[in-house]
Amino acid sequence: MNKVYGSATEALDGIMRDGMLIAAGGFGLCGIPELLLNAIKDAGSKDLTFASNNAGVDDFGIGILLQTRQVKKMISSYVGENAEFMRQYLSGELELEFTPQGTLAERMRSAGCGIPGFYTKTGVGTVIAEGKEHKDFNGETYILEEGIFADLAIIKAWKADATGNLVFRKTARNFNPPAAMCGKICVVEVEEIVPTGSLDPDSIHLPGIYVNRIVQGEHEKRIEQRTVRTA
Amino acid sequence: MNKVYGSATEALDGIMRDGMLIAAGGFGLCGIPELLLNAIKDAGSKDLTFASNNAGVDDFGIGILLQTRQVKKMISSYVGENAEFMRQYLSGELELEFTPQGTLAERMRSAGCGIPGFYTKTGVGTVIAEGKEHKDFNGETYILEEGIFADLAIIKAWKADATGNLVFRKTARNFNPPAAMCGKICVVEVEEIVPTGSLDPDSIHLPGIYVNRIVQGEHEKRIEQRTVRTA
Amino acid sequence: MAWDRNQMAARAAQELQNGWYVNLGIGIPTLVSNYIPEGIEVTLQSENGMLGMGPFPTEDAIDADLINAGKQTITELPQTAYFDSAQSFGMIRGGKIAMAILGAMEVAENGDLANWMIPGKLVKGMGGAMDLVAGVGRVVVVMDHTNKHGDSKVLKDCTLPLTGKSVVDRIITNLGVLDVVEGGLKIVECADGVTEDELRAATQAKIV
Amino acid sequence: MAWDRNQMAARAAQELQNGWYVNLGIGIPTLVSNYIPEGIEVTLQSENGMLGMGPFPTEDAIDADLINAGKQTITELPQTAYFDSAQSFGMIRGGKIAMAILGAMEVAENGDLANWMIPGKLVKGMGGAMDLVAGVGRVVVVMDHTNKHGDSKVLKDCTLPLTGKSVVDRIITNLGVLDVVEGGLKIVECADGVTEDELRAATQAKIV
Repeated sequence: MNKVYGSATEALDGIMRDGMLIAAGGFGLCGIPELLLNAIKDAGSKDLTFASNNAGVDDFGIGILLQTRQVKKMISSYVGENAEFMRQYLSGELELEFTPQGTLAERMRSAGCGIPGFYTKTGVGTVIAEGKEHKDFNGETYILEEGIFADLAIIKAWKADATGNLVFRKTARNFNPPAAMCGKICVVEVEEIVPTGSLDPDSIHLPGIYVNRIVQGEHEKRIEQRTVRTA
Repeated sequence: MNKVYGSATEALDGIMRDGMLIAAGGFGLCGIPELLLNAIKDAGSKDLTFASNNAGVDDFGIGILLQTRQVKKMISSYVGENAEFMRQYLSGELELEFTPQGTLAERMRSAGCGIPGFYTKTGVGTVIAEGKEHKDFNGETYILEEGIFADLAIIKAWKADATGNLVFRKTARNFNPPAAMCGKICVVEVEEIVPTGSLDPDSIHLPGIYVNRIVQGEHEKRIEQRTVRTA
Repeated sequence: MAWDRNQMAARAAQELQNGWYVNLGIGIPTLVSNYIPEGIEVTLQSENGMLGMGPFPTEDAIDADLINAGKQTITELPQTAYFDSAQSFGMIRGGKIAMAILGAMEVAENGDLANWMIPGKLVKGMGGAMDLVAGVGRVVVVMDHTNKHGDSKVLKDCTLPLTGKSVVDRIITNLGVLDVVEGGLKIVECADGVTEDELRAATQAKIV
Repeated sequence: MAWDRNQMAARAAQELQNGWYVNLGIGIPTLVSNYIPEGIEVTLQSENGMLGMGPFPTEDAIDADLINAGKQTITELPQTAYFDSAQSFGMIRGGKIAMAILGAMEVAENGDLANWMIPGKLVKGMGGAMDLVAGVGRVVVVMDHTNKHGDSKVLKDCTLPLTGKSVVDRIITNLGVLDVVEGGLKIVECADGVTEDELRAATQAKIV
């Protein structure tokens, strides 16, 4: 079972459609599927909805698809650090569904686990709860949040084997596993493809069953806030 | 932060109460907290409820607590392989809440994640759905299942560091992480305690935040169905 | 004349498609792995937390930490990955498993399945069966067509408590193969030496 | 006279108890880690998927794959563990984090907190703040007592969209420390050189 494709463009071949809902991994610029986002820019697909915690910065990450006006809607928890995003949102060009970060991660994981809805205390009493079903459990009030069933998931991992078993590195794991789970199809970009059998089967972060296509490539891995201490 | 105790009995000191709800890891006899179950037998606590996929066999695992009549109720998906369990259940001495295996695992994980209820298709149209709230999502019917908030979780891991970071081995992982998550207190028994810093931080299956107390000991690790092929 | 257990397993193995992730139940379904057709690569899931289940071990390779959902000792393969039970049933419920091949006590013409209890007699529990039939893409049942008294197990309505409602796609028995379709069952093929009349006579369910 | 940013952080650090798992927000709360009292061992969670957050790296140790929730480069410690965002917020929502120390725009006398948006002006998003205040055991807010116009940020009712309803336990400002109690706020202590009258005068909320 070989899921490896030659390039990000090939890995998306036949998948992209205008108006599709895409779940993307990454937090800030850390662990984002930068090669696949570039390939989506090249593909030119329009009216896309992205479920992604952030939207990158103006010229990196999902930001590049905002510049080309390929994005109709974002489902995100935080849009700071992206001036073009703010501008399009405040001018009404871009729809934005604010979702608390943990609720966003759980909505992805839930959909991937066949759970269309779950109750959470997050957001009770805030604008997030408006229009949502409220329900009490043991005397406390919770709201119903729904799974995000994406048409496509694009994620970034550190290493993969050809069957799609994935390993992530440090905090670049973040939203990548939950995003992968909620996609009807999941395409992953990695830094390295290793021989099947070389990953420790006890230490695979995301089993290959969640992965349809893999592409290996060079990553810029831009750093958003380079913060250091003096040695 | 040192969470290591000298024995299973010490690790349970001050925790056990009659009538408490205990979540236990393990599948069949694989990955069960055998040392802690023995210590609970010695503690003599009564009217216990166990959320555990199985109840061991007559003389191993939770089975030893059935023999001593310390168990009032089981929340399980499968009770085969345990004659005493079947007898007590059919005679009405033991309560049994049958829960589909995946629903049981998710009910544990959910509670641990602050989710008091979630919707699943599992069991719709069966006795499992009776008395449960039904709800439609996208034209399909789901039932509401509730989280299991346990007073205590007892689990078994392969290795721990002193801060409670855990690693499991092969299919002995099973219910141990979800059980750990749903306990107000979690006590873990391990085969080996390793120096803090020696576990790969990318390969920790359950972070120490879920673990309150640790005990190291010798495990029998009994095999239920020794099945071989000829070489 | 009819298919024996191994022939039923071999027929069920014809259902497998290349690249699929599959869950095999206990009993005859377990035998299916012996008959995977040439050129078809499938990954077996064991719902206790493993993808890429290998064969039974040799005596010296037995490992107490490595068992399948039937609690039998097994082995791993190069592509094996382990995970916990919540994740395992997450992938089952989430539709990531293409097919489950399961045993059954009764199947009804609308796809209802009963395979987990006989009230007052046998109470073992559903284990992971309810999750599997609710979640996987395609459910194939493999069982004897009749019980030991000669009564049909392919019924108009199940008499035993259900495992799932309208969940079975295909039934493979010692007498043949039937699909659950609109209005009843459709004969796909008869077992070697079994006539369509014999198959119909042994079936209580409506055949359309 | 009042506390400066570092003194507020130092005061907030007195809230920490040995063995606790703690989440520190962006801004002044980040400074708290510089003032952890002798003999107190706490583990810092970063909600983007890490327990056991270390200090900022030296120039040669910068790693693009290792950042905190403020997107700053950081380092790991011997006890560090990484996990995904679903698990990270699972432990937050599940009450496994003993305390969160967060910044705020407004706090009300009933514990309401607003720290995520100013309608029509500043729309950055709630990030993980709503999950934190809903899930962690104890929420401590650290902020200036008044805004740049001199208006109290400790109010009868919040005017901005809420992050959480009745979620704040303790407020630490440049003027002092207040607890949210039945019926209003209770003064715990005044900052160095600040009188109780000055604290009351700068507070719109009811002090009981």
